[in-house]
Amino acid sequence: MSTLESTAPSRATNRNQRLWMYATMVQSRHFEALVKVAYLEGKQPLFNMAKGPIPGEMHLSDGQEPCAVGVCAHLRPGDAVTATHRPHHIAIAKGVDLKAMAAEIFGKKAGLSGGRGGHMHLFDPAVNFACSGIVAQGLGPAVGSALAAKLRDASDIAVAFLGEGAANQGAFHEALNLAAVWQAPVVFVIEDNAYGISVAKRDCTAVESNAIRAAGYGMPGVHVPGNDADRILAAAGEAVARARAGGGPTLIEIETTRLEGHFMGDAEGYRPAGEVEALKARDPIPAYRARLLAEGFEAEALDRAAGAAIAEVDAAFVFARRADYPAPEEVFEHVFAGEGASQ
Amino acid sequence: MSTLESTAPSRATNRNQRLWMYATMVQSRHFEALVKVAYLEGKQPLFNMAKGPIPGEMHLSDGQEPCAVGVCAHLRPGDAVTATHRPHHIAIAKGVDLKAMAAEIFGKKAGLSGGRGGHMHLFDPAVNFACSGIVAQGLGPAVGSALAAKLRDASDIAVAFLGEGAANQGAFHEALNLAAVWQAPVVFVIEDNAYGISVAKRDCTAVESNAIRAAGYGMPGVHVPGNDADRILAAAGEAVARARAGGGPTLIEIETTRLEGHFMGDAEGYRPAGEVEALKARDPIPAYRARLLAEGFEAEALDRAAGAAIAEVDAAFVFARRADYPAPEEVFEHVFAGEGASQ
Amino acid sequence: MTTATTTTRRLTIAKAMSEALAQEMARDPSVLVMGEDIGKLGGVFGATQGLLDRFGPERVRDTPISETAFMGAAVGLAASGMRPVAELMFVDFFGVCMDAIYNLAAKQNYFSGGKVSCPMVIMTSVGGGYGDGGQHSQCLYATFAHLPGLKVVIPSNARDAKGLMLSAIRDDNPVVFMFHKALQGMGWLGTVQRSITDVPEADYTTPIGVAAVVREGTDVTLVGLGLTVHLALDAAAALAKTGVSAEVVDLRTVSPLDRATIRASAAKTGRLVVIDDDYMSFGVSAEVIATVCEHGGARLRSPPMRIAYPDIPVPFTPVMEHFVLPNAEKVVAAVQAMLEAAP
Amino acid sequence: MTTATTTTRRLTIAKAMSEALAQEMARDPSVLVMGEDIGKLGGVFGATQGLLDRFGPERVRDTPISETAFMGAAVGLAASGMRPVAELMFVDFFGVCMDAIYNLAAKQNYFSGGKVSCPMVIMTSVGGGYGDGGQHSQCLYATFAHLPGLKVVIPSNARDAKGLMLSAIRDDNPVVFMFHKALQGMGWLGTVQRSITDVPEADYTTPIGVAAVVREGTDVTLVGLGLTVHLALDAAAALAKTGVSAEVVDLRTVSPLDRATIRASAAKTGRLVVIDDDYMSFGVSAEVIATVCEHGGARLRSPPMRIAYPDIPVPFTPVMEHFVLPNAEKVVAAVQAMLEAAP
Ligand SMILES: Cc1ncc(C[n+]2csc(CCOP(=O)(O)OP(=O)(O)O)c2C)c(N)n1
Ligand SMILES: Cc1ncc(C[n+]2csc(CCOP(=O)(O)OP(=O)(O)O)c2C)c(N)n1
Ligand SMILES: [Mg+2]
Ligand SMILES: [Mg+2]
Repeated sequence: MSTLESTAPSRATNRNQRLWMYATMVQSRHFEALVKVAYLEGKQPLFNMAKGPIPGEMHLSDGQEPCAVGVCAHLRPGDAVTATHRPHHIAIAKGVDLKAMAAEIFGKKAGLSGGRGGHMHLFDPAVNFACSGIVAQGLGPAVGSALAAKLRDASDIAVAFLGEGAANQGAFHEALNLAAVWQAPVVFVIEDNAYGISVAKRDCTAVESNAIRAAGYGMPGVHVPGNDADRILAAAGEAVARARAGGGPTLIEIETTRLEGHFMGDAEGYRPAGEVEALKARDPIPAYRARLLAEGFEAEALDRAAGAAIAEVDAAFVFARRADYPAPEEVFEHVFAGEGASQ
Repeated sequence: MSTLESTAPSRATNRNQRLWMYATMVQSRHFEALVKVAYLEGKQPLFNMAKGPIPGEMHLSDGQEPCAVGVCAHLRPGDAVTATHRPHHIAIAKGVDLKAMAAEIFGKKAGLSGGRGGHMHLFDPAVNFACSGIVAQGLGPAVGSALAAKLRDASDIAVAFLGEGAANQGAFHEALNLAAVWQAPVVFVIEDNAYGISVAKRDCTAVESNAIRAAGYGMPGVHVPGNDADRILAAAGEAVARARAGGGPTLIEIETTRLEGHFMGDAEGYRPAGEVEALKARDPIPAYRARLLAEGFEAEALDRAAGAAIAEVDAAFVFARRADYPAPEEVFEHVFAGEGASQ
Repeated sequence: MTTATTTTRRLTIAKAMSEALAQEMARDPSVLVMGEDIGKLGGVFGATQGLLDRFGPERVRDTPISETAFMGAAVGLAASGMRPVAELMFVDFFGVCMDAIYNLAAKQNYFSGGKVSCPMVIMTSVGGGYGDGGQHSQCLYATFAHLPGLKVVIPSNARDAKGLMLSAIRDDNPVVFMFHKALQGMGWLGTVQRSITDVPEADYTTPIGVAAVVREGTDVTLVGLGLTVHLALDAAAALAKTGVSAEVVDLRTVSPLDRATIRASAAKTGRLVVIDDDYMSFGVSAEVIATVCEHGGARLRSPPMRIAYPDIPVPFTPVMEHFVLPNAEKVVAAVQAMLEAAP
Repeated sequence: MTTATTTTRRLTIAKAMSEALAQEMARDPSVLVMGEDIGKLGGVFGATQGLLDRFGPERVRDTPISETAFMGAAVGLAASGMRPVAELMFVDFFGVCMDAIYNLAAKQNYFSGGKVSCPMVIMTSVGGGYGDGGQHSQCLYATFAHLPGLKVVIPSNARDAKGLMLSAIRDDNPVVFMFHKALQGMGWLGTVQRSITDVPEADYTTPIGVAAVVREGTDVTLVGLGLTVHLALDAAAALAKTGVSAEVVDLRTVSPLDRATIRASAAKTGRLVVIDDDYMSFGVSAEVIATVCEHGGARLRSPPMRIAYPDIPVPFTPVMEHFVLPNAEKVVAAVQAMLEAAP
């Protein structure tokens, strides 16, 4: 099968879906904004990553929201999603509980896993969401979840998100081949933000678009330019429908933009001068808003939806900040399922 | 770049080269015949793999000789070759010392590594030959050897052999991409014998020909049908010349045949009835002999070359059988380079 | 532990494993088996014999040579309510897929705060002694036992093999089931006859995490696992002839380690010899010795000893390999030296 | 060991590493560096700062996220006369490329009977304590030390870091150079100030395989490595105030382990506490204890103790993580308990 350039209509038909996409992008961006604020608190001296209410690495998703909403617009709670070290936008679009997610990022007892996981390890079985900090290692589990759905004759599917840098990892190749051999209902979604940490895609990937690699697995490969939620919606819609209908896996590569550093604290010296400014000028959220307005959406409707989304985030952060830390001894719980604490 | 069907002339021009190819195929087959005899000695009771003069697994290459000679005909001692768990034919075509190789397989002190390696771990730095028992793990080292040649501005290249089953391993993907990004002078040669142990290619590989996967790395992919030494010679010639000229890597997939079991002792219950017989009827060595005769080679010349090649093998086995075992204490030598024995 | 009905059937470990798998697949539709050559071939080491015929290709899946993908898929299946059993053909291959095992499977329950368990079994062959060379003869018990979140079992006989396999499948956590090639009962590998035992046809479990005193004694404790239990039993029989009474502990599980049984036996006999065919340093023997010697352990009359495979790759040639493998004579000599030094 | 000229320059471990690399690259054209983000970015942990500018992209190679391929390539480069230094960004990622490390690099010299050595360095960051979660905070010393054919070093300070790096590059064998994030001297990670030391500008080596007594004492031996050396030193200082004289041993190398120094110190003080931030079981602490307690070791006055990270995944939230990490207070308490039980 050959690579397809996404030729989706730029004008989607479902009004509610697009309103949801807009509001969810705003929600995700606002979530990251509050993470940023909290993360920077107390990082003393000298930006010490160990300090403050949110320690450790922090990978923000600003600019990549269209990928999350365009794909997740098609998903149901029963569909599994595996995300990466940069998971917030996807988690939010998949419907992960915002309060528990925020609390997890703050390391609180009320967090998704009681503070054991942190921002790279968000698990919410209520909506079948998981993520992993090892590049490309979410792909195998997605194929497994997809097979499980197929074996129980459900129409559930799985979606694995990955970065364009992850497409050079062996797990990518193995998982795509396995998915194709099993005809598993899974969609592989590459968020191509042009960098893996500091290394530009063109310096480490032998082809311009990873979509072409789909041919090596006999599956459709779709390239979606423009970081455009509507085009992503359309491309993902086809892939999801194919998977649900038993038509097997699809590979989608989306051109998107990383508006922040790889992680917080990244000096970004590897970026050409002016790149970030240029990317910010093409920020997909205001652009989407402008398009919706141009198509006749009322500003008030947009603001109302966005406002509600933002309020949810605010409430989640209030909840997370006020929540209690776990007792230290709880560290020994859940090492093994169905057993007490380990020591 | 698109996949190329090898359109090589079936009639190569270099007489000596083809005589060498014929004789070397005969030599390889005779080597395996003597391995078989020795391997079966003393495998008592009940085919106990631990017993006899050659213990352990034994992977024979009968039927795959055209791949080895067609590729190695273009290689010089300075070119590196990494082979697999099924390495004899390639080692022989690359010019590995026959006596030391046979002695290694018998576990003798005069073996390539004094009996430490065995049949899956043949190293002969004189001709830059190495192999590994882990599927697809020879590819990374081949890329490294190729880069080393490039860095020292030599026209040496590297060739990595692998099975069609190995093309589903992550290392394959990573190594091809890395070779392409580095424009390393390396040729990847897949010997497609249709099986990885008992699993048929069609049951585990999402595409019919792995040559198509080359497009995912922006490198030429060539499919060579027919298990035909001359066509392989031509396809490999182009790839080797490209690599030597700085044109980067190539992927070649050769349709070949495994005339024996995966390893000795394999009951081959997974093969369709009659398959082995049909394959043996298309044995590439008599076919090649017939072609050469038809093209005017004299039977006597062929027999002379083959006879000499066989005599070399016979001498190597006499040497290997007569050679001494190492002293047990030598087991502690060579764990680390430049140091005495470890304990 | 369910008490089993008596029977006089004698099975090999291979047959005991496949019987356990078949019984559990019949009982629990969520169990499925996958790996390389586990279908048509019935497993290179016979652990899945008859399963494909009985349960069909949906539940008995021959995979591509893609350990990363299928181990990852097992994690996704386990997260989705299935109970996959995945075979890693040789433990030596762990290096191509360890991330999925130790960073995904082993940590899923913890990262999710107990919300997403990972009930899966990884069965894998270990051990050398039959001349298969350094990439097919390793044990690596400690490699797995060192990493939290995994349970690791290794049966020394068929009865335990069936009971441990049923426990492993029913456990809600990832269990690494290591079976030793020298005990597997495949004719072509040679088999320690004592590993072939009576095996109840009924359903029964052998508890994970519980060692067994397989021979009682008063003068010295010999601790072994898998194959080395048999070396210890042979040594104990030889020592008995010289009036020395050796107690033999079969660890059965290395993680979690049954420290109480080890300490109790060491306290009783006052002497400790550990026998391990894995690499010595940072291995099982050190952990057992530390368990006994450390604060809270047991008092010994003599310094403990370890007889383990040395810190060198496994050589191919039998004269070297058997020189360094542990055996009963080395155990007897160690015990005698210990008794002479401090009677 | 070359004796170094005195200097008062104080460097971080990161700077000491990059200085060693730069000096050796200038001296030896066969040295090259590769890994993810080691070029333009200078290494996520600063170990390759300035190298790209000085030595250019041929010798300082940013790689794709393809650890299997580039570790394998390093093996091929090493076999071809180069001395590659490859960075595995976090040791936690070993699972995606361990085969190339432990089955290729570690065994090449042995499998080739000493004919093909493997001079390469794998440098990798270890350790937690800064809230980076369970896939970015592990130590895994024992995972590497257990496998033969690798040397494994871990410096506790900048002076040793430079000397060990120069030794590692010049060693004809694969050396795993583990640097602890809490000692690296990157402002954003927080750094134990004692790790920042004077570092001679001159060329000097610190021998691999030799531990250092970094504080002399008479009552108890505290054994540490990397970060835990500083915990031991802090504990020793606190104990000194209570009249207890603690000797501190910095292992510096875990493979090969300097058993003589460990035993000599333990024999001298008669008491042993091992401090390790890797998982406890089957770890460094057990090996050190076994080394002292086993036959041929040393006599102790009290049972030894180990203070190690428990056998659980590393939690994200600091209240849990710091509860389980070793620290100086735990060491002091252990020593006091030991002295109380047997003064
Ligand atoms: C196997 C592995 N190698 C390296 C890393 C370190 N790492 C974390 S994120 C990252 C870059 C990933 O790039 P990409 O896949 O493009 O995702 P992005 O960060 O751009 O979202 C790297 C190298 C890792 N986590 N896992
Ligand atoms: C990583 C890894 N997985 C599995 C194996 C076991 N194994 C050895 S050879 C083989 C089949 C290889 O098939 P292919 O690559 O087609 O080579 P062929 O044997 O046909 O020459 C397998 C699965 C291995 N050696 N390494
Ligand atoms: Mg990216
Ligand atoms: Mg094959």
